[in-house]
Amino acid sequence: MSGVDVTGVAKSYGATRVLTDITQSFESGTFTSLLGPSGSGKTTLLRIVAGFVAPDEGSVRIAGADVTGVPVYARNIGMVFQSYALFPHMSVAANVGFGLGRRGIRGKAARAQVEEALEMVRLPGFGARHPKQLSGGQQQRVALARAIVIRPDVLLLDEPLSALDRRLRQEMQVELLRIQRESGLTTIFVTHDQEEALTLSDKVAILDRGRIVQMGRPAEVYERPRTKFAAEFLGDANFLTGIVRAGRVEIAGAAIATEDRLPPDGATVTLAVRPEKIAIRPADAAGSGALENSLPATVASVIYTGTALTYMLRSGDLSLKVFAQNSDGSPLAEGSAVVLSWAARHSVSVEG
Amino acid sequence: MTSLARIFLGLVLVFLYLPIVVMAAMGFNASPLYALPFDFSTHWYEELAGNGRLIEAGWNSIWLAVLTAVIATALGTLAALALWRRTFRGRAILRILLLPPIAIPWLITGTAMLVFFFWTGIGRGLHAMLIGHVALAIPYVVLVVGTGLQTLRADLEEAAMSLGSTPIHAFFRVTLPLLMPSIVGAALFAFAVSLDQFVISYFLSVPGMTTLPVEIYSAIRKGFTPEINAISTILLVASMIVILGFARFARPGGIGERS
Amino acid sequence: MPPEVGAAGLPATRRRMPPWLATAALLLPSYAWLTLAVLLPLTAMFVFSFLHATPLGNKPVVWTLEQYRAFHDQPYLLGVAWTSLAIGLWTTGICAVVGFAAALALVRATAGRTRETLLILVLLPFWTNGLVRVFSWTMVIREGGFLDVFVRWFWPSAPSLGFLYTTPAIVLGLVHGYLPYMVLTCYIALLSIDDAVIEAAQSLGARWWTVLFKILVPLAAPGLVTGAILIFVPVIGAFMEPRILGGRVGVTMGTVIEDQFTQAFNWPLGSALAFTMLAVVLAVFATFSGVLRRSAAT
Amino acid sequence: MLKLTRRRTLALMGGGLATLSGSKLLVGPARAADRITVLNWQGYGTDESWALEAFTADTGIEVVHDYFNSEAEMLTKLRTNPGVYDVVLINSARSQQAAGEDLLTPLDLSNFPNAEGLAPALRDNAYLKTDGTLYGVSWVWGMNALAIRDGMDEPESYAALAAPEYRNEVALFDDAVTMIGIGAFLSGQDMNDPQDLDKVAEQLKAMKPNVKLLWSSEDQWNKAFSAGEFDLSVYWSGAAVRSQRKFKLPLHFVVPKEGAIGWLDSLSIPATSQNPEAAQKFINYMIDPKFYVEWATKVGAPASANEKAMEELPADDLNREIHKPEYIETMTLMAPLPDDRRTAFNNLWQEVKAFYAA
Repeated sequence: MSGVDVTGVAKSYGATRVLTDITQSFESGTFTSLLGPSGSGKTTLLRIVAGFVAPDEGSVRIAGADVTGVPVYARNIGMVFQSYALFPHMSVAANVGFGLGRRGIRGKAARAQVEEALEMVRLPGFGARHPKQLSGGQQQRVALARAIVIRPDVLLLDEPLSALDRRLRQEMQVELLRIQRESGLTTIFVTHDQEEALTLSDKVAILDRGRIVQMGRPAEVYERPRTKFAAEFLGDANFLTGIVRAGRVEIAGAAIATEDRLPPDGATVTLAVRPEKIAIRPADAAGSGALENSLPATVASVIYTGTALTYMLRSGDLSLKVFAQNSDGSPLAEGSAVVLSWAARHSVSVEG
Repeated sequence: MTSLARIFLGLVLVFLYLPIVVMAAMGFNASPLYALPFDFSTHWYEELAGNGRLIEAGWNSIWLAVLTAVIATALGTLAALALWRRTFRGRAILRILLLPPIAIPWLITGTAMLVFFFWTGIGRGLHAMLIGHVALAIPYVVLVVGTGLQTLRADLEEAAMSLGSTPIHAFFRVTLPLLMPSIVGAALFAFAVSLDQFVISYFLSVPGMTTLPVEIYSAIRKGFTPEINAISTILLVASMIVILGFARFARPGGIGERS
Repeated sequence: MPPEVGAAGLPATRRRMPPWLATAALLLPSYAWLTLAVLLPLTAMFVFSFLHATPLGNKPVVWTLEQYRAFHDQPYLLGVAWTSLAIGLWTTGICAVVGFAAALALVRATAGRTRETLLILVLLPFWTNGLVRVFSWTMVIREGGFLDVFVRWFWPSAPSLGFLYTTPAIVLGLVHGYLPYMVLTCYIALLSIDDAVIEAAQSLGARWWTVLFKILVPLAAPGLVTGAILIFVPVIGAFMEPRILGGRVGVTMGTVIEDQFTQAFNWPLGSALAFTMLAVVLAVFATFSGVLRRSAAT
Repeated sequence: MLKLTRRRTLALMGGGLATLSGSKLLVGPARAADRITVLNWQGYGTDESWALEAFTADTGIEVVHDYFNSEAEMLTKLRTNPGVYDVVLINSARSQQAAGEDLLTPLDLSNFPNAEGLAPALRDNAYLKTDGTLYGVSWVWGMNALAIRDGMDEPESYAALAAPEYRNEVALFDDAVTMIGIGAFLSGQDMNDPQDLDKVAEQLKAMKPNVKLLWSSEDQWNKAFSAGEFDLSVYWSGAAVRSQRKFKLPLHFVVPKEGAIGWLDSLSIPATSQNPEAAQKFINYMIDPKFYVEWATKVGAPASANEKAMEELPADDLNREIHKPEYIETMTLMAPLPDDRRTAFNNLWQEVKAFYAA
């Protein structure tokens, strides 16, 4: 069963096109991240699902029912805002119980559910306090409790962790995941933090200029990016553009192998290779013949970060980046000649 | 730091009340020319008690101010919501249109109203004064409530709606309580604008139906007696008692808190 | 009758009011009222400003732009305008500093009932007649007035500190009359400031002036701007305070305009001056708010 | 009290609603047949409560007042409130203007029995007539000249206003016509039609070091004088009597050698008056010597236009001492001014004030 279905949704503000023909299913019970730079339309999409923004075209279904024309307040959603948006004039319990009251649940039943929700976010007994008396992380949990206590059909999170400091953010990521798993709510999470998206999500959707360019499991999207943008936005990538010749791609004099299907000879293609997938060795060292691709290069610079090394290299006109483990404690010197090698399956063909 | 702040507040209050104390004291000074040295007398209060015209003008002023405050605050708050919570074409112009009633000297506005009300048949009288006072107070209310709205986060209303509140429910449960300090402040201003308004009242009042400021304004010509100090003092003390009493017994958080 | 109930016990979907209609419904009462009572009459005055003479009585209607040449034909008006502008800036500036500080003190150093009571005490002087207040000031600051009496209690041979009939006297009266606006608007703006923000800044090692100028002043900016509008704009046109407290020096745009309406019965010139002044005030605020927005954005 | 206030609230609200819906109900106070409305300066004779009580007791006519703060405003009120006023006070310099705009009713002096005592020069004054028809009953007259603090030398000329011995001790009347008139006297010109305004300006600007304040109301004058703000001032003759008698202020009124600026106030009946008969009775009462004597001795008044009334004052009365009968012939009355001259006067006075302030 589908949690949320978005079909053919488009939205413009004046002449600016914010979303273009979005069609996507968010499966029931899954945690999906909408990931993209600012201006990519991810927040607009979330607000269309919530009902704060009406799409120009297309429809939105939540739990099987078409809600396109239904206002926010009749949609049964739960939402956590970037700044939490706790009602400052109400106690924590009144905040959490607010949505229950709107659903006709009051009195003892409401109190029990509020306490249960507060326990779930590990703030039992905080009901009588006021939001002002809570820390940022605690306010975050109250906002979450307020959104889940009403058992919404979908839980919408609008960059809820961005206002927290790094340590607290990591802690809350764990909490969020636990609570989502326990409650089993269909969750849509907007973020511009790729690490957060990868850590939390069942599915990641990458948005670029108003389109979803790729959606899938985090590993799938990371390992097999479909576009240059996806490869670049989620992690780092080297892009090698060349011409197809006999099932390989000719780049800087080398013929690069890939396992992806290639267009016919003569076509131009771009391959993405993740920097950590490339092995580096001095040109005069013995080769490891196991890897299909190899490319001679020169070290342009080295960035030393303790556990790892980042090499910036040049091979002909090409600039490349390689991440290497700092395993022997002596990085290769700048200007030294090296050979780069990687497996054919790590050359991923991407769209421009 | 806190005690320094309190001392500063105290000094501000001394500054604000210095002429008020002088005003009250002069109501008890025998000299009709406010001359010193001070010579205690309740003469002016006795005179006032027999001055039905001044007392009636005082009552007129109070009723006019109360009605002005109620109407202007209600209308102005609605307009502020539109001007600071909604986007629409012409918003900037509508905001600018609030300024002429404040910027154009009241004398001109009053003259303009007199002529215009004469042309349109609205005429003069308490009803005309009410129309004028409300119109003058609305810009103040809109600007004060607008300030409150600007500093009040919009996502609170969205949060309420995401939890099932209709816009109207969200307004009454979330926006209105949080906006209360601004609304109460705006109402106090609207009240003051009306209570202190002499120019427009002066043009729009009819013989025998005036307000206190009109009486005072007319009196500048000929005898601004300490009776005026007496009635001003009574008015101030009465409003102090009423409003501080109200603050005492109203539910907490009316104007002082936003949490 | 039970309310209609939609999915999951939520209110049923009714057809949404189109947004423009809701906006119009919110605006209409105020603007209809304003239009009828102020804007249309002022439009009539604006039209009058293009006439040769006041259009009452059996005067022929002659259209002219001569009233708007007043600053050219009567160059001394430029000096008067400058005086008014200076008085307006001084008054607004002093109100901004004192009012902001008082609002800050209210918000940060008091709470609950005390705060409520103090705020009301700040606003209450507003409820007394402006004219009476100004007259009271004359009694305080004139030679041999209360100020002198008070000082001579401690130092019998003190020279007179009276400064009635000077520009500072005008500014004093105006500050007294308009200060509560600034206190209230700043107070409203400062109320929304979270303790956490200030604590966070202090925990990051911010000194008090950093907190003041980087956090409190920008956050209170909407209040300062509204306060400045509510003060600067009417002060430019004020005439009671200059006339009563200024004596010989109390000649401002406000008194000149007043004279045109009362003594000279020259409404066209009076309104031309007033609308010119309005244009200048709007220009000042357009520039000022542009600068402010830019500085707030950085 | 409660009942009254509730009714007033309802009237206010009802009035607001009625106006909004375009109805003209409830506009203006109800008018009774035996009630008249007088438009005048506040505290200027017609609103003395003892006089009104006597008048109402005599005639059964109730008198209500509305006030103006400038002559221009008086004219505006007349124009924009047809039917509201029954008696209006008009300075003779403005009578022709008002009559020319058809704001006034022609008067027949035979309807005013007390008019027989009026000084002929005032009664038949040309300024009160338009095309030979009378529009105003001359009521009181007075002079604008100088007032000086007791114990100081009497100034012989208006030149004292610029004399160094009064440095920072002078108050001027904030009125264009009066001040231009003084400037005209000092430069030897006709006060009603000075040909050389530059010379007038020169004379007035020379007073700058002496000028402490510009007064615009008697009340302001009294308070400032009693506080010792100034010693020499341009002042009204009638006000000088009141200041001395009522407030015991140490001053005396001086008419310098250049003469005084005279004025004549008359009472007229607006063309739209609903009750001209009652208005006539009231005006007749106002020129009754009995009323005048009481007003002048109890309160202090300008000079009555009624010679009989002046004669009934005690011989040593301050008012009689100041308003000598010969002044009626010698003083120059303020004349009706054409619009452009009035504008020129106002602009000049505005410029002089700006010069004082700078």
